[in-house]
Amino acid sequence: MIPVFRWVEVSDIRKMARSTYELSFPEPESASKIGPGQFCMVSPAPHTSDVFLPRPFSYYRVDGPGTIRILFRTFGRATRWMAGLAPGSRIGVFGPLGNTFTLAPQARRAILVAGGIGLPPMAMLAGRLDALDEPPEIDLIYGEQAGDRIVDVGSDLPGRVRLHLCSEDGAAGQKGLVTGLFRPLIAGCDSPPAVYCCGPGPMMAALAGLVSSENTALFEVSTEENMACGKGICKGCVIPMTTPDGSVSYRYCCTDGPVFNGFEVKWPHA
Amino acid sequence: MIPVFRWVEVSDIRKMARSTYELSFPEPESASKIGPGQFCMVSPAPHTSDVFLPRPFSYYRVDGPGTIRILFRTFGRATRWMAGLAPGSRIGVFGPLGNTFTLAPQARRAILVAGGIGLPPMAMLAGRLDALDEPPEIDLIYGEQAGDRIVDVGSDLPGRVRLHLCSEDGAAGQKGLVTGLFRPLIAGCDSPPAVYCCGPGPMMAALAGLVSSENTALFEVSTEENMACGKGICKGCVIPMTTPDGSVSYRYCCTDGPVFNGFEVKWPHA
Amino acid sequence: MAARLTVDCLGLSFQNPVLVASGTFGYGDEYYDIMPFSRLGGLVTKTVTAAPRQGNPPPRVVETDSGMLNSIGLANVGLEVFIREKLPWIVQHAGGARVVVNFAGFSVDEFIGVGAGLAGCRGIDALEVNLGCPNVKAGSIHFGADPATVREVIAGLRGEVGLPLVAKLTPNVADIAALAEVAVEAGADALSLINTLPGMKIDVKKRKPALGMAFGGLSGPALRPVGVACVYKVYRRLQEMGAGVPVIGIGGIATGPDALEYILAGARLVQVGTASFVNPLAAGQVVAELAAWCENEGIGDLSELVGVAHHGGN
Amino acid sequence: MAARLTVDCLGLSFQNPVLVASGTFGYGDEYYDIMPFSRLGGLVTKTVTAAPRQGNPPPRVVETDSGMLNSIGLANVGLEVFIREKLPWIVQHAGGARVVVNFAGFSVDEFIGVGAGLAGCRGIDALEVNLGCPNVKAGSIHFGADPATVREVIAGLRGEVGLPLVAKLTPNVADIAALAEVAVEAGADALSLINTLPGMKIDVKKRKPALGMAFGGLSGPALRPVGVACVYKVYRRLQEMGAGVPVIGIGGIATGPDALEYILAGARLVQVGTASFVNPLAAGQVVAELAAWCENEGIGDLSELVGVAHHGGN
Ligand SMILES: Cc1cc2nc3c(=O)[nH]c(=O)nc-3n(C[C@H](O)[C@H](O)[C@H](O)COP(=O)(O)OP(=O)(O)OC[C@H]3O[C@@H](n4cnc5c(N)ncnc54)[C@H](O)[C@@H]3O)c2cc1C
Ligand SMILES: Cc1cc2nc3c(=O)[nH]c(=O)nc-3n(C[C@H](O)[C@H](O)[C@H](O)COP(=O)(O)OP(=O)(O)OC[C@H]3O[C@@H](n4cnc5c(N)ncnc54)[C@H](O)[C@@H]3O)c2cc1C
Ligand SMILES: Cc1cc2nc3c(=O)[nH]c(=O)nc-3n(C[C@H](O)[C@H](O)[C@H](O)COP(=O)(O)O)c2cc1C
Ligand SMILES: Cc1cc2nc3c(=O)[nH]c(=O)nc-3n(C[C@H](O)[C@H](O)[C@H](O)COP(=O)(O)O)c2cc1C
Ligand code: FES
Ligand code: FES
Repeated sequence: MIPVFRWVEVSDIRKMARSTYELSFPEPESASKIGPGQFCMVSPAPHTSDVFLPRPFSYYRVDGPGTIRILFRTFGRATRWMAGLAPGSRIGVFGPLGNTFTLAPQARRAILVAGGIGLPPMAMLAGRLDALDEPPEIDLIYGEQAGDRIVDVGSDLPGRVRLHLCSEDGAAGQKGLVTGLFRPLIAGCDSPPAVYCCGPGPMMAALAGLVSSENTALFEVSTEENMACGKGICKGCVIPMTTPDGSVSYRYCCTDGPVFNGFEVKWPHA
Repeated sequence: MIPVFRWVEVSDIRKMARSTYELSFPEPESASKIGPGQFCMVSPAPHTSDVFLPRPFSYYRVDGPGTIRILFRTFGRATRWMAGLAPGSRIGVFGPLGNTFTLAPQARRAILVAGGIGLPPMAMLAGRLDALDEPPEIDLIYGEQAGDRIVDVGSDLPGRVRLHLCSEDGAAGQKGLVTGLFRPLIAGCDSPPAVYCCGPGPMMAALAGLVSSENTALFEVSTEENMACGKGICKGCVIPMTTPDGSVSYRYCCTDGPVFNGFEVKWPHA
Repeated sequence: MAARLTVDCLGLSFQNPVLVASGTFGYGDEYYDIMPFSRLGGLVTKTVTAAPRQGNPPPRVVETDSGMLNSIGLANVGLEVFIREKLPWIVQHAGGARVVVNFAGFSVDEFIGVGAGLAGCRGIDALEVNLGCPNVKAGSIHFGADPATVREVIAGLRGEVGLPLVAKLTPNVADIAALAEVAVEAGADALSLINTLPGMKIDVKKRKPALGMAFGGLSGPALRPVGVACVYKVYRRLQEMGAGVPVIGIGGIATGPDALEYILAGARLVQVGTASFVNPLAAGQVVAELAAWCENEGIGDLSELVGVAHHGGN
Repeated sequence: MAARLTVDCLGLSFQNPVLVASGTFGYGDEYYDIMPFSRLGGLVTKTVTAAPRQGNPPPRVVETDSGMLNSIGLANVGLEVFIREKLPWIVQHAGGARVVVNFAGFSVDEFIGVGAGLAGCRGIDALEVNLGCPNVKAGSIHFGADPATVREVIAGLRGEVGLPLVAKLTPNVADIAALAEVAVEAGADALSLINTLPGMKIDVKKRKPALGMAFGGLSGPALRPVGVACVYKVYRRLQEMGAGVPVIGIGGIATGPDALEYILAGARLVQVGTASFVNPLAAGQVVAELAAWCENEGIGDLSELVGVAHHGGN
């Protein structure tokens, strides 16, 4: 569907975990057509902030008749500005942008791996997979560095999705990394599962080391790169890809992605 | 007294007339020592606006134990940002800065002329003159281009101050310019009055044409020029002065002024 | 009465003075459904080079205060694909907008070769010569900062190309007016001012430059005072020379008043660049704001305002 | 453990690397009660010239996006009054801070004359030569943009002056590294980078330039990417030359991380300018934020970070 740029009023903002916020806004026309993995660019209304460029955020939830929710974590200027928004604040939203995860893999099982603020597209994907006519069995692994950053995603997930939590400090879920939870899960699969992942570069690179075309039916990742336009224009957001002859090949995170075949991404790209 | 820079929270903001707002904030230490004509520089807290330089605003009222009120009108970026402030918003305030009007003139009568948003220092001056041990008779002429811009200053003025209103569109007070009200007033004075003025350059220039060392005991004006520092450092805010030999002579609005002897200012400087 | 926004420039009529700048509106198709360039004065395409280019390693873009840095490295599809796949679409969808094709080379010969290749194509209204890409060097200074090189490139193109030639200059020189003079003497029909300024941001956490190539080009509102100063200077010099060559103002334009700054300083046309990233509708809004401003101020013909700031100021 | 912020530079020890820039902290007394410069690495005074100067007609300052323009025109009390009335107060109140006196002339001889006049004064730790005031011209380009002039001024001063000589360069040149090289060869002991960039704002309502002199110098955060790029380029060139000459980073510094950008790019010292207008406490806060950052990152000695971005980036 054709993306739209519009000024909207924040309907709600709430803190979900340390440094982590959920932001809701209306998206009247397009909400139902948004696919898991897609994102929007969020920019401040003129004169309300010193943020200049818009920033990309994955869609997290698409509620009933046209409310969108995104989940974000504060890092720098833009996300700190966003954390200070209040209901009624005006923001610019440009979306939906980018491609989506492949929804109907020939796999009876799907393992979704979310690292940190990589959670939003994985949560949305879990819901969409579960809503398929013949849904696969779904495992969602979700890990954070610190337990107090874990977002209570479970209550919003379809009942059939098995949620596996971990944190590096052990303060919530199992102590350790998502790869630690992933290994036994994939080892226990009868047939190659579809694996989906979104998280920090090093985490995705580590996961890429654990999958192969033998043990996996599909390996899709959602990538990140600095963006200016979100629409394939500025040529800013390149993701290096592996090529047979070893030469460099770039694809654009915003239009070719953000979802790529994880076997083709050159790790670590970040 | 030594000026202070501090971050404060807006205590109140309210609309007083078209495009015109009153902003209140605490000023714990210095409030009682502020003189009429002095000003403060207001800057946005980091990341809350795209305003860069602070802007000068005259003190309007100094209430009981340390609340300051300023009165401002929206023109450009900074004043539009200020109009959007809410109680609790953080702003930077640097003050008190500049000199003050001469408070004890050897005159039995004082005529104060305020044009548009030149009102704040005139209103404060009226109160201070009235509080003198031997207060002069006080007339405050206050004019606006449009009647819907007139601020209801009367209710806050000491009872003895005679308020004369005018507007160019005639929608409030007498129809016409402040100079129209000024002429009969000065003509009717028994002895030369002290004349104080704050308003747009052309208005002050016109007034300067009506006063002389014969008919006036004192003629003081509050000037305006673009400022960066407010403290005599940037050398930005010069006001040209007349010199006997006709050469150019500059004085600094922020430290030599903003109040100058109106007979010495080179009109029109704006 | 609605103001006349039409501008005559380069022997062409532009339906309004607002174009979109090279590299910030792609080939027109990406934003078309959101902001059709056919409503604008024109589209300036992303720089095309002889061969396709992958561009520089990431990160390629990063925010700065009221601006951004880019080190795209002239990533583009190359002349052949551009002519075969991109240009026909642009020409077909241009409507009343003018099609300006921006191009560059890595040597004088390449500049002339690409220009000649484009000159034969149907539907191009003008060529803009990108002399200012901060990521391409000639010795220690940038290619386009060397007056002799600029002269050679423009004079060489002038000999080969019948289309209107716009020289887009870099602001990274001590005297932009002197460079402009050289370009005009060599045969440029108009000057586009300005391209980005060399800049850098350091990622303090990582303790290294935020961009993969370290240096990038600064664009956005931060740059506007520099662009306006360049246009003002060059316009004045051209008046002194008695050259009727028009100037196209670029740099940090996001609103109608921003465009007016350039027009008052001497620009006949303006280009909106980075602002489209912040709001894809920006260029269309600049047109609307110009129209509203003229109506408000009783300006019958926007062209009357070109260079007016020279009479009030000094 | 608290990090060591002390920096050795110009044969002097600075208690921290943060100075306040010329023209933005006056003679130290104006802000002293609010922000005593004695807590800083040093004070760089407003440019002093041979004769007192009234400066340019108003308006002299105007805001731009993330920055400001100024056309002060080197308003100052003149050499004689400076030495008699300003310098003694500064020296007396400097505490642990270094006193750097910035000066300029309108000819090579005047530069040398003023420098020589200052050289004999007690309490001055170093001289900064203002080669970049955008409001002073030499032919069509700015005085300080001409390498031959820079060489003459610095070499001439070198012959007359025993004090450490810091050359403050303009960024308004095609190749700042080449200019830096010239200054170092001529005998500069350090380079201050950068001065303001020429810019202009048009007052759209009045349809004329917002500043009385039309052009002004751009400063503030908008300029930071340009300043960081200049420091990075010049540091690299100095390394290539094998010159141990330190660089002082200036332009848009308002916070600790801003200062770190310059330090990582190669600056041994930094100067806070325009930021003091926005918040008179800014320079002191930069010191505090640098200290906190080092502690957080386990940096024992801030000097270790100088130029580190050259090893990660390219
Ligand atoms: C397709 C896509 C989808 C995204 N979806 C989301 C989302 O749903 N929720 C969300 O919170 N973020 C998401 N991001 C990341 C988000 O865009 C960035 O966090 C944001 O741009 C940071 O802006 P800032 O101004 O706060 O930080 P900046 O000032 O731009 O960056 C500050 C520092 O933080 C680092 N940094 C920035 N982002 C990250 C990050 N994500 N992880 C680790 N370090 C980082 C930077 O390298 C820099 O050093 C997504 C990014 C992409 C490309
Ligand atoms: C000593 C001093 C005291 C002041 N006291 C007050 C006060 O008490 N209340 C108040 O509202 N203002 C006061 N001002 C003026 C105030 O500082 C300006 O209105 C403010 O800086 C405008 O900022 P801006 O960003 O909104 O407008 P800018 O973008 O800076 O200016 C926008 C446009 O409006 C014009 N403009 C700006 N100010 C005025 C003005 N006052 N009158 C007419 N045109 C103007 C400018 O020339 C420009 O064209 C005072 C100024 C000084 C020097
Ligand atoms: C991401 C990006 C890519 C650009 N690519 C080109 C280009 O290919 N050719 C060119 O001549 N200018 C290019 N520019 C420069 C712009 O056309 C314009 O001159 C500059 O950005 C200043 O205008 P602005 O501040 O409105 O963006 C690019 C600018 C940006 C931000
Ligand atoms: C109002 C003002 C006055 C200045 N005066 C001088 C000066 O007299 N001499 C000088 O060398 N630099 C002068 N500068 C330049 C600053 O020292 C500094 O190089 C420049 O502003 C960039 O730093 P900043 O962005 O931190 O302000 C002045 C800058 C401003 C804003
Ligand atoms: S963000 Fe502009 S091309 Fe991807
Ligand atoms: S505002 Fe800086 S000297 Fe007056």
